[in-house]
Amino acid sequence: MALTRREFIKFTGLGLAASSLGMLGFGAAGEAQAAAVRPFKLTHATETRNTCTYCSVACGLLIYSMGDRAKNARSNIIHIEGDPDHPVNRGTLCPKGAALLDVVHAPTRLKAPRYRPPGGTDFKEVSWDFALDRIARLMKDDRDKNFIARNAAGTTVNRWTTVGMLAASASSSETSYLTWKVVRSLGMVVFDNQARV
Amino acid sequence: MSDLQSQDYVRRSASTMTPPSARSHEDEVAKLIDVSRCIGCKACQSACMEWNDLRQEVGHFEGSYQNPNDLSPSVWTLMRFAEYENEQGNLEWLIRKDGCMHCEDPGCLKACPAPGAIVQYANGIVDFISDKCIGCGYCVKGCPFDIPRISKTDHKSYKCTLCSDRVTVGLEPACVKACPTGAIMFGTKADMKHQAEDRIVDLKSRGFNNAGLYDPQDVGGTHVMYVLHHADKPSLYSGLPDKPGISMMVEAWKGVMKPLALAGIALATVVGFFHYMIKGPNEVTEADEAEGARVLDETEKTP
Amino acid sequence: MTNTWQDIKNANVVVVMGGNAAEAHPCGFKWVIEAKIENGAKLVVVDPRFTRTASVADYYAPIRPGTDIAFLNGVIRYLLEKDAIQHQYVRAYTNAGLIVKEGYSFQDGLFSGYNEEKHSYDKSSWDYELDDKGFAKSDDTWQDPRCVINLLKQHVSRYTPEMVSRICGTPQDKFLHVCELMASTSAPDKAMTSLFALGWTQHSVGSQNIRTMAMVQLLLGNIGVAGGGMNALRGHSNIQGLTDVGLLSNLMPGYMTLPNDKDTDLDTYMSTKLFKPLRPGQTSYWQNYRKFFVSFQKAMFGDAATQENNWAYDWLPKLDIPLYDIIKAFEMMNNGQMTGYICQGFNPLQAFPDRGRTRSGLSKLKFLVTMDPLDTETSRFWQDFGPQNPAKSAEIQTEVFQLPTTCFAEENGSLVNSARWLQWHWKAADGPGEAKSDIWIMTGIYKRLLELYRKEGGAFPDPLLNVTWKYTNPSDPDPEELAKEMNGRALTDLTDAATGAVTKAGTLLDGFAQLRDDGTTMSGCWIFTGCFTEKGNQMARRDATDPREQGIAPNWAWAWPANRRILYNRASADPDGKPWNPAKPVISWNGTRWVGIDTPDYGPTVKPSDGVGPFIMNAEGMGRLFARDQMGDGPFPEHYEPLESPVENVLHPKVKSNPIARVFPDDREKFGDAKSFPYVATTYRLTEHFHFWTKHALINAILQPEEFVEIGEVLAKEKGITQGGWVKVSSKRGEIVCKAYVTKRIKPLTVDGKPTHVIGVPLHWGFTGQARKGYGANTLTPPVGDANTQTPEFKAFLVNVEKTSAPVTA
Amino acid sequence: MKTVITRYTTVNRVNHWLTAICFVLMVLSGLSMFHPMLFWLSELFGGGQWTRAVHPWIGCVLLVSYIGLIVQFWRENLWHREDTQWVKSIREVVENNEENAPPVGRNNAGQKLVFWSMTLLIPVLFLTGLVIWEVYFGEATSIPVQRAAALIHSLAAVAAIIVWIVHVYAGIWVRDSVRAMTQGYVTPGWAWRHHRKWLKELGSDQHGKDLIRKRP
Repeated sequence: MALTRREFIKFTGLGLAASSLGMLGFGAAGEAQAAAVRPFKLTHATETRNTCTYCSVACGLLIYSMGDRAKNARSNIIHIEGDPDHPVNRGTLCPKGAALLDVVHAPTRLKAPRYRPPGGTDFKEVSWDFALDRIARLMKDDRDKNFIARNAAGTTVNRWTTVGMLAASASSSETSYLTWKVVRSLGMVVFDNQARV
Repeated sequence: MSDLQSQDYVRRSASTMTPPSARSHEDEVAKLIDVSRCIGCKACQSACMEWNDLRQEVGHFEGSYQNPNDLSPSVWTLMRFAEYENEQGNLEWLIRKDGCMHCEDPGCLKACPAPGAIVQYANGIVDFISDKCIGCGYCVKGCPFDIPRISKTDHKSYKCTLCSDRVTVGLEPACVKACPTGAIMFGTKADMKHQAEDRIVDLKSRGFNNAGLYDPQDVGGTHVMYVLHHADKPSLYSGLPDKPGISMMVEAWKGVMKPLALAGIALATVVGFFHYMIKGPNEVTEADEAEGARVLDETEKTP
Repeated sequence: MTNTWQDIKNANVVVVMGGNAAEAHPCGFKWVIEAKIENGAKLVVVDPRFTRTASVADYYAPIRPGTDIAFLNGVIRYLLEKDAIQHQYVRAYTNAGLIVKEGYSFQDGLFSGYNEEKHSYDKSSWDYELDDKGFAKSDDTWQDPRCVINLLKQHVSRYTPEMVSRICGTPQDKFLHVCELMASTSAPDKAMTSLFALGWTQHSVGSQNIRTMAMVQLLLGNIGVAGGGMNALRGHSNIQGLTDVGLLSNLMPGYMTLPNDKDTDLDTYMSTKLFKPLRPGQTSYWQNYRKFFVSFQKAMFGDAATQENNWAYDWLPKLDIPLYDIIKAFEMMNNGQMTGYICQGFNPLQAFPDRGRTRSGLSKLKFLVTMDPLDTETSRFWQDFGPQNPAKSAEIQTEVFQLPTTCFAEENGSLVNSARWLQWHWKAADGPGEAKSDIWIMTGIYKRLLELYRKEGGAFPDPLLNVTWKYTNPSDPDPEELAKEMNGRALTDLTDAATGAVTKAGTLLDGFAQLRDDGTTMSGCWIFTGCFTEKGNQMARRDATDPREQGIAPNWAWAWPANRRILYNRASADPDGKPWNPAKPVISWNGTRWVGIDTPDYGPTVKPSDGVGPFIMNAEGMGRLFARDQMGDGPFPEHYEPLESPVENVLHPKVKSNPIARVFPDDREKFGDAKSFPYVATTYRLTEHFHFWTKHALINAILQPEEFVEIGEVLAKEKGITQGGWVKVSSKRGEIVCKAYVTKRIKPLTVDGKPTHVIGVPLHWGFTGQARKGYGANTLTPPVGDANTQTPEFKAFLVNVEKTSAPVTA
Repeated sequence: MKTVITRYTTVNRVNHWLTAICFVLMVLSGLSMFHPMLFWLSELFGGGQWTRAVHPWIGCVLLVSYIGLIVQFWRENLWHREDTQWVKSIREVVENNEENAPPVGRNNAGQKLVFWSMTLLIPVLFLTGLVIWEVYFGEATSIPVQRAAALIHSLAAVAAIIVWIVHVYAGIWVRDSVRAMTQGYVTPGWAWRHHRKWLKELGSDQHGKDLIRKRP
């Protein structure tokens, strides 16, 4: 499926630009320029196809990372640009998409689970086990207490209204499907996503 | 190392010799900015910062969408916004991507005193070679478009490189690639001019009778051109110069001044030398000494 | 979106109203520019502000926030009066000629059936007159005064250009010019596309805003054709997917709805879903509901869902109220009716209306779990950040868990874009530190609860104990396996009744037509069936070939339903099957079957002469100019003022605002009046930012660093506000202090003879991230939602603005 | 023992040579940034960046130093009628027939012209130099002003260099002048030949007499 269809794409401006680039004579004759300019930084980068995480245009992305995915090295994303094969964005990106690198590497990316006890004034880092065990405990205790199995009319309603969930709007459909299964199998009905805001 | 194969340079700052120019068949490139389809989204700014690894300090809101509020050593391109009420009383929001115009006859290069710190490749790109830059700021004075900015930390001059690193490997500049509406195009200068013609026809059909191409001839044309709806009044677009050219001051300073000054200095030296050779030194004679001694004696005697 | 992004290039007129496509969707907007350049299209922008979309428009008309229905009803009146409608289309494909029941009426702002006490309608009169076979009666001559088109004419007759201008503040000449441009697309070979977004949805009349434009598009014959359609430009990368998979209070995957208390058993539930055709010979595709439902239950509960237990129908939760939406949830929190809340990739403290109410709600929880790649405001609601988040940590007893997740670049999976394309993406690197995927975290919670229930027992654990979890790695299911589960499989060998072809047990299904209601198939989301077949992952396809260069790349990724790129595409051809616009055909009848560049939204071999309508999901097979009972607030759209509005409703002063808008008693007192809050405010985003995420990205923080509001020059002068100076903007719910952008782009509008000022409030700043600290626009916004969907009214409310000095903390 | 006349005090001389050194450095660094042919001169200062960095600072020292010279010498360089006469007979001076020119006081008109030229040019160079001193004043003035400043700066510099060449040549041509500025004294004969009036005036006051001293 990695068929490059760039040559079939006609798009005003971009299409023309693409056709002209070949004529510019940088190929072999540009040694001086190649020597003078900043070295091209993607020469040894690994390219991964992805989709922009922001809006619903769903622009195709090329993510460039250092490292060849060998087992003993951790990949580091160094650059993200538009996927020129993508039929909608044709390689273009908006100011958010063009700056995706900075959200991937934001200093405010979270790196460990954190917990804030009742009345606490700061977070403290905790282990995943602590966090998930505690969350499960809190959920179960409340569910056992407030679960409504039957309504006043005696109909089985299997409803839990005291714990709610907001689902991510940028997570994959696969994640959402799994989330749906967990949430509904618990009987949760206070359930929403970001479609409205 | 760049000089070993300098046949791709057509101009090189502070170089008295004509660069090797046997390669005369290279196409010139150009970036065409169609202001009429620019939505001012700043994708170009964003892509430029990302590709070139530029991050300026987070600034403040200053009463406009224009952020950062000016070009800087780490802001190589900038959307400038102008709210303009036309003759019919309708609002037009004229948004222009500012940055290096890559002049055919670059004022910065003309003004630069450091050999090879500013070069122009055969394809027309004007590039700053940082390790040769001495930070004097002459390029700032030479530029008709107020583009280069000198860093306060490393004292080097910075501006758009037209992504010479990308162009070298056959890619379009980062801003061009990112531009969502195709308002920024890249190709040979000839192609870009054709493209502009089509756009101007379309704009005229939509009532912009003065639509036109901005490719100012006083700097020999530029490798970054604009399609303007009001080509008769470029200054509407946040002060795009109506008739840009290298300032007469700079022309005088970097043109006629240089040979004249050296000639003057040389002349003064030569005149001195020949004067000495012909007339010889102005020496004190024995008689002078005697007269001098006499005067001193008299002086000593005076009470 | 009914159409694709690229299809916009086929439009002759592009209307951006109720959105700001250039700023919110720049890369999609390129196709508008393409339409302008390659198709000579005219771009029309109707917006309270002169936006960046307006900066490239051919025509711009201002409008007061919250009056779009008045404007568009005025357009409908214009089209009907000038007879600028696509007659053949309207006659054949809409319910214009169907006859409405006696009993339906509209008077003084209220439709028949209004119950003043309950603020709701008895909608039984909003329906067709049925004949003895149960089919809707029709008058093809449109003579009957009770046929839909005549009722519509009567309904919109009040919306004269004078009235439109009086309500909307749009100058009459501008309004009429927009009407003219729209009317030009009533020609069969001309198309207009409508691009909209939250500018229409975030109103107390949000759904009706959209519906009004849909009616305009039906009248112009622009639905189903290339370059036409109703194109909702969705906000988030997978918000379409989350809606498709049903992550909403009342939804199940594939737009099936969760049962409510009245659906006491499966058959009762089904009886409300299996729509009987309302016209002879119609498809009414929802007749297949049971197949989708049973297949879903088999996916969800596997072998535990059996014929005997009604496919585990009782294991699904049932709703006692229509929606437990976000506004309701926070109402419950504030009333102490909630214990815990899990926010997965969501930042309600910044995103929900009335921030103070949100903060106090969260403070009353016993526990809050946030799952996010970023340090969100919500996860720190309990921490004092000065005026931007005044909180007394010691008094807040909420336990907070901040769980770090991976981001898009660090996981595989599919996202559904606005054009319903399911696109697969691949992981490029590991997440930072101990960050984990949402799948891993949700699984972790699930497994622990499962353990606890197994060990301790507890309240009705059956659904939890029986939910299917057959993944290769049960602790971290592979997205591909989940995708296959949504696609669906045959559970036994299936024989196709028509062709006799056998599908082996365990085989991935090719399409939802294969689903059955006898428990022999399973599918987690029927509309996705076909996305991951035995041929492989269709969502990962990368062939961008575009036959006819018409903006359809049928082999790029995969679109639901059935890889269909343009919904209702049968309507792109006339009743005989010939394309309305021969230059841009989508599908056409070749004598034996429907062929073209897209998958037909129609039976592939159904003859044109059979008279099956193109809108196969509707029971009458037609586009609805009269909505029957599908809308809560009326079968025809009516202009109601926003809940907070500076003027009376000049059409019916007694019914000012949407009569069935839900307002909680606590919130009623939080509405301000025009005396204290004289200016109309509207919120929006800027192109440099994405919600509250990109302020964490340095580049975006640089590009738009600090909170501000936009104020017109006239009002700024009146109030002594200087360019870039500090202002205080306040509503009944709170105040923000920020910079002012004094601009020519917002002009005072003359509404009912009085000048009305609009203030623009961008929404991107908060107190975490790289940008400067801000209050957030939601400090000001009211907690009222659209009467149908409860989407909060962020786009029209009242504020006051005053000049102030720089805050000490800034 | 020889009778000599002190022409320049130690302070005079130190100040002069400080100025001279600065001036030479300014000429070298300035020319390297002025004409590409001379860019190699920047190597004397450690390369282009260093040259660009030190040039203005040396200029500051030069200005201060030259102000010292102005304070010390302004009075004796005041223009008198006989200076005009002297200028008119410059031809005789150049022809080494100085005796045909009107007698000269402590400074001749040529020296005065050098002094006043530099008094004019050095502040002009300083002020225009500030305007184009990118590091500190790059944003202080508009670009057209900077362009004018750069042009004026270079014009003034060339003028100053030519004046300086004349000055240096005069020192070489007029024998023993250099000694006056290195060792500080002149012989009575030198004074008689070049500054006859000055010599005659020495006896008119005690200060003058103090200048006359014996030297081994």
